[in-house]
Amino acid sequence: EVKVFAAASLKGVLEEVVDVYATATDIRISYGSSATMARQIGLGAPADLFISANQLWMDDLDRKGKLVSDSQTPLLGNGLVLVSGRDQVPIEEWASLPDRLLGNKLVLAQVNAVPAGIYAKEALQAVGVWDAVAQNIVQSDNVRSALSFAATGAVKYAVVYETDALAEQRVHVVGRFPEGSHSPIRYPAAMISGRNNAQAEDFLAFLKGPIAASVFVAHGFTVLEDVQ
Amino acid sequence: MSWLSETEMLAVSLSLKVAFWATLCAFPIGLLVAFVLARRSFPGKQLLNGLVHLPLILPPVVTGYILLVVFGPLGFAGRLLEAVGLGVAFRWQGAALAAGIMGFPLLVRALRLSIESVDQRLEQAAATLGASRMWVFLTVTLPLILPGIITGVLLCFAKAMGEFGATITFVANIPGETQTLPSAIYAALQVPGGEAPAMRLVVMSTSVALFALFCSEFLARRVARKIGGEGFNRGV
Amino acid sequence: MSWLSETEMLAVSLSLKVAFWATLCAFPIGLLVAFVLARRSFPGKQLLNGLVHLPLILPPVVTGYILLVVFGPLGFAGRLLEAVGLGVAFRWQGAALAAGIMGFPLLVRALRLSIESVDQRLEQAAATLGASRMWVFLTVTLPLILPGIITGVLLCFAKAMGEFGATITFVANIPGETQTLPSAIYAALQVPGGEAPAMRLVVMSTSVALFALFCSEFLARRVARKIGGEGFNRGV
Amino acid sequence: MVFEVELRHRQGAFDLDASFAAPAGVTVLFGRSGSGKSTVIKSVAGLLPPDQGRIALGGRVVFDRQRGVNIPPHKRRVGYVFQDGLLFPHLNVRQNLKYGQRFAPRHTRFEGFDKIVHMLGLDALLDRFPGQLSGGEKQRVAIGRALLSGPEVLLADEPLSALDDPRKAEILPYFERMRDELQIPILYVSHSPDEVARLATTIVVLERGKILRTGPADDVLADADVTPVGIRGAGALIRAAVVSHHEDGLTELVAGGQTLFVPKVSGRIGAQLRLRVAAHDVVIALSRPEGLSTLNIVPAQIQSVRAGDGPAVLLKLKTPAGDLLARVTKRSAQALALVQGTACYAVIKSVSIDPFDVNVTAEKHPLPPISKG
Amino acid sequence: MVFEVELRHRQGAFDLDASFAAPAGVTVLFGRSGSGKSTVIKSVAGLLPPDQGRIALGGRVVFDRQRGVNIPPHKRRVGYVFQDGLLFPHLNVRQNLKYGQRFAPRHTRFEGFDKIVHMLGLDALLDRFPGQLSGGEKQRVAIGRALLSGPEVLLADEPLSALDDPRKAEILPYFERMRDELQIPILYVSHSPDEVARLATTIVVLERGKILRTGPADDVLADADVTPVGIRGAGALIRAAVVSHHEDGLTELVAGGQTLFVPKVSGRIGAQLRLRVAAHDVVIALSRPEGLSTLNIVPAQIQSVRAGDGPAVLLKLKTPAGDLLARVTKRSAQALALVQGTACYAVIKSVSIDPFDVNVTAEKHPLPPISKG
Ligand SMILES: Nc1ncnc2c1ncn2[C@@H]1O[C@H](COP(=O)(O)OP(=O)(O)OP(=O)(O)O)[C@@H](O)[C@H]1O
Ligand SMILES: Nc1ncnc2c1ncn2[C@@H]1O[C@H](COP(=O)(O)OP(=O)(O)OP(=O)(O)O)[C@@H](O)[C@H]1O
Ligand code: MOO
Ligand SMILES: [Mg+2]
Ligand SMILES: [Mg+2]
Repeated sequence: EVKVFAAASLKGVLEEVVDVYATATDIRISYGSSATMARQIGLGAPADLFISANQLWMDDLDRKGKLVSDSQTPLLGNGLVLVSGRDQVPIEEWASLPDRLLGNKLVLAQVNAVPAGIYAKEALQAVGVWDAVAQNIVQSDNVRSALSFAATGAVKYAVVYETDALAEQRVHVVGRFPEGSHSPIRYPAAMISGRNNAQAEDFLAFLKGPIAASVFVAHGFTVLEDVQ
Repeated sequence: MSWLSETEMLAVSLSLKVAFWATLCAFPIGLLVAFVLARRSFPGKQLLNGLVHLPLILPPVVTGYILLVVFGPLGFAGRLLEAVGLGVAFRWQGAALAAGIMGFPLLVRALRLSIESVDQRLEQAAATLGASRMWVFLTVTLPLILPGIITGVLLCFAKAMGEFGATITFVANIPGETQTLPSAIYAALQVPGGEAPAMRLVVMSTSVALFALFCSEFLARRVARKIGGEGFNRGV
Repeated sequence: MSWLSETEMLAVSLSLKVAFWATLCAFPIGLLVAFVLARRSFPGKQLLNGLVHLPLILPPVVTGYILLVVFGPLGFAGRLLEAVGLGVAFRWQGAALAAGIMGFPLLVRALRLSIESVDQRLEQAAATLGASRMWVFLTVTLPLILPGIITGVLLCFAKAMGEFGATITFVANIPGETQTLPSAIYAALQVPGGEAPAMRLVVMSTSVALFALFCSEFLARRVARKIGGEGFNRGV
Repeated sequence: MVFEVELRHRQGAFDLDASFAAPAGVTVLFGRSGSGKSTVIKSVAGLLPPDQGRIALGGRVVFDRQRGVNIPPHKRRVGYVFQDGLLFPHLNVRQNLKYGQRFAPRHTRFEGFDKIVHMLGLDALLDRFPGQLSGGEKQRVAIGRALLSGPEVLLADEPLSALDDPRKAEILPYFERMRDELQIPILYVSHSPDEVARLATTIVVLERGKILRTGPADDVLADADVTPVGIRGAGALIRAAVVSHHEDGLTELVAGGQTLFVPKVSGRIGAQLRLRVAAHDVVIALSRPEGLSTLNIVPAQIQSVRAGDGPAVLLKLKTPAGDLLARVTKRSAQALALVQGTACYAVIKSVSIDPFDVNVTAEKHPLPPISKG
Repeated sequence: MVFEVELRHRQGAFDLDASFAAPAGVTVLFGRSGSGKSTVIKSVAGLLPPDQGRIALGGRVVFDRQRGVNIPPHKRRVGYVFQDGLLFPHLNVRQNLKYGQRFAPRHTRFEGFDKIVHMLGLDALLDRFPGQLSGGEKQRVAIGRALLSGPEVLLADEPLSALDDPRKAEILPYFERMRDELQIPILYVSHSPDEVARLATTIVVLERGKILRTGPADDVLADADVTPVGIRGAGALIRAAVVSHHEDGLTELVAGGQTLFVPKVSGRIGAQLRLRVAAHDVVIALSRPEGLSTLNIVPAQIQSVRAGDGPAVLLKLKTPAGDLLARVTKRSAQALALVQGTACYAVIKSVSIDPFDVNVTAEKHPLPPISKG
């Protein structure tokens, strides 16, 4: 049996990966916000493997000695896009975004807390429209609910991960933020110290392997083993 | 309170405003519903009863989602309200709506419990003295259920102060507009080492709620002293 | 129920188990606390009162965090319980603990409201007939507060069925172990387009809670019919 | 007829079937525990809509099942004194008393708050809450509360049963004055023969939900056949006028030319009185007795002799002062050969006439005044 | 002394300061509304710990402020009949009645459930809930409930005030039998002279929280100075034995060699009775009267003549049958020259003796039996 604590936004793809992981091992994945899970692991949660959506928390655990040394891998990468449920016209110039908004709202994940929000703020600043759109910004507790606002049409635009945009049929990608406009989006994975679960090591290896990679790519993730 | 940042101060005052209006608006409706549930029987009573309890039963996120679909900018009720200038979507009024709805079952339950324990013969006595239904309600029923009102309002207010899931799902989190204390606390907790600022906010929100609680206790005791004495027993 | 996946079925049965045990364990403690708050005065009463209300006042995530710190594998109480084989951390028992604590203020408030409305002279009548305090409590007080018990237990059970924030923060979201219905709903909602499976679960959890609600209403009405009649008024 | 009541109602195993009509004055519902008195009075108040029937108060139909009339209680303008007080626990005595005043139509509103408070001995209690009152005090407040709501009809369900005799004696006159001065019709439930004799204009006797007898108080009380108030309570009412108040504490009355002495009563000279002479307080003598400590000796003729189960016979006497009832043992009746037509003397001890049982029915200047309008 | 009560208690503006001791039998607390009767009885029951004082029941100290003794109510073994019933609303009549039975120590437990139910006329009500009972029915259940808890001491706070006369007459004997057969001491609050006269062994008269008079019932009732039951209630108790029951419904008694006839009473031949003769029912004659419908004529000598405010004087008479009180007008007293020492006749109408006021004090085989132990 392997207990995995994984960022909630990975639920869809990890389920498929587990499906193709054809061993007798019982993989149990607890999904939640990276912050919650990192805290739980810090306080002794029985997790074998942690896949975070947030580098900060992984580093935090590392500092506390909760990770098996050198087991941390930047498993996946992702892109950042502007989506809309109502507007299909691709954006040509980021500078035109304030005009496109025209009293409509733009939803981000919380910009001071959630990684997706932090990336979004960086990106909007980088493309030089942050100040112009700040009045129209709505923040949601996480990126999934930002997506949901756009998908239901409650908010016209949302900044979400590329993978989310791909999975949600009701939204269209209006614009794609340039690679360098925000810190790299990373999903690091690591073994938790003191567990010594060989099956977990095996599963992590599988995640890093080609079969899993094809699933990840199919969902829009970038596979990052080569980074190291 | 210089140890709270400006955004945090905003969150505190917003939370108070939201909880206050949520409770204030929920109260008369809750009273009516509680009265009807306690005293009348009519077809669809169980439906109404179920509806009232729904926010307690549903995960808050789901309640928020339903609110978004109904009262959101594209929702049926939302567009109607917007048209008459009472739009709530992404406004603090929306946060109050969400908070009020989440507190509603707690309010109604407490009121109903009190109404059911009122000796209806006292109301009849008032009627024979010439008091109309409304007047009986105001001068006899209402004072007699005061302990229930205090409990219900308190529960509703506390819930409104602490409500997070439905609020953020419905009106998101716009600092100064819809960022209530719990949203701020949530945000703070997302960052490693955010426990300290979060705890400051927790202490803040807890003090407010505990203050309300103690006030209500004090009030309730005064009421009880007045009504009570019930003959000989208090001292035993 | 073939339309629920195995994990989902697990979540349903786990939620029922958690809510059941949470309510069952909270009830006697809640009754004691409600009784003490309603009837006794002692130094520190307001402290106890505040403590009871804390889970209502605090954002659930904070409650969950506190539980994690205290009852977690590294927490003081957690290590103690673990030592005697009663560890709750990241077990369903922990989910029950979280759910019970979140429902506790609702339970206590309803019980207390009822206890306060009992005519203490009836208890005195029982005492003069030879009944000891305990017996008076069991045969007079308890039956008289039955409506409050029903309300309190119902609120507590419903809250326990719907509790999410504290539970996921305390015991995480491990399928088959700590993944309750609301956690499963949360997880389902994380997948884009996950609204449909989430709604199935919502319908499931709502039906269970509404069923409990209707049972309690039915029970309450039977009790009321028995006690009631209060002379002449029911027909008016 | 002020009260027109026709009721059929079933509750549990109890069947009520009561119809009666009663003029102004006090209509006493008399009957033992569980006979349905409270059920009738609640129906009149509108607190219990009966299964069948019709109720009119002073010609105003307040309930008619067939025509679907059912005036709500607060529009019936009935003052109700409940069997168990039912004070508002959250209001103090003053507030309880004033509760109904606001609804009293101006022209029927009592101005006499202070007087009623004083009369009921409530002065010192005004700031108390009901929880701090003794049983009797509570009931006095309940009476005051109903009086002050300025009702057109007063309903009283055993209002005095929690009171001691001196209080009863103090409060009873107020019911009489409601009846006589304010002309407020009263429907009064009682199982006390004293109260019945004292107050009743009309008596309605209930037994197990059926009406056993109804009629003017004089008739019902003087009817040797029906002794609704129990055999001990049998007695007749006679009418007399005040002649003078003597220094030794006696009041001289005249009834049909016969002088009667009774313990001092409050009526002015010339005032009309009603007094009740209990059957067991009348002694029969064949010749005018001498050397007896009894002041009232009235010539009489026996109209009827009625024997019951007990050791006594009830004699109906025709006297110049009015009809009287006398209760003597069968043994005495035989020994003295008392039969219909026997001429004899009715001997009535002055002190036997209960001040309760003397009732001023008409007097010009009542004191203290209760003003109406 | 069974009851030893010493109380000082202040509630609101009311000050209670009452000490009395009373032997077995019925101790009646008598006083008007608000005089503190309920406060005393609650203190004895343990429902209201008085500010100061000491209470012992049959030598058992249940409360002593100084020594810090305060036995809780359920260990005091007192049966309490409340002024307002206080039935358990969630239990039906049967369950209410049986509530206390379980706590009755086996040796004091009544076996007479059915009999008490029957006697109190509750057979048809056993499955009802208190909400479905009339006022009197409730009180009957409350009495039954207390009786069935097998108390060592019975406390009753105006238990009969909600009952009609026939019911009172039915239930009063049970209090007597509790007193006489079961030897259960009873502390009884009442403001009814009838009940006082009928039941009291000892009388404690309360006024505004102070004790006005306390002593054996015979003394207090025969004391022309204190007429605790109100002037109308003055009367003396005489002791007599049953001689025979006559066919015409009279019972022949003998008291101090004097024959007296009273309406049939239930005592067997030879049984000792106590009867109360009301002062206003005694007529004084200077010579033995003839041709009078009155059977009981007893030679008497006037011991004292006491005039009060009213029109009457109270005569204390010495007769072979025992001391009597007679109440006559001043006018008659003067006319007949009644002074201390005057020899005269006391004329007592048979039918004037209330069956209420005859009281079998000792009899071998009571029926229906209440078994104890
Ligand atoms: N809710 C009820 N359900 C069934 N029976 C009832 C109900 N209320 C009263 N009764 C019965 O109806 C009858 C009449 O009751 P009611 O209260 O009118 O009597 P009452 O004459 O006022 O007696 P009391 O002098 O004891 O007050 C009683 O026999 C009682 O048992
Ligand atoms: N809780 C209280 N606070 C203040 N005063 C009280 C309280 N309870 C009773 N009293 C007062 O104490 C006095 C005695 O009351 P108690 O009930 O003993 O009278 P009682 O003799 O039983 O009268 P009743 O015959 O009317 O029942 C009354 O004057 C009453 O007003
Ligand atoms: O129902 Mo919650 O978990 O208090 O937002
Ligand atoms: Mg009644
Ligand atoms: Mg009393």
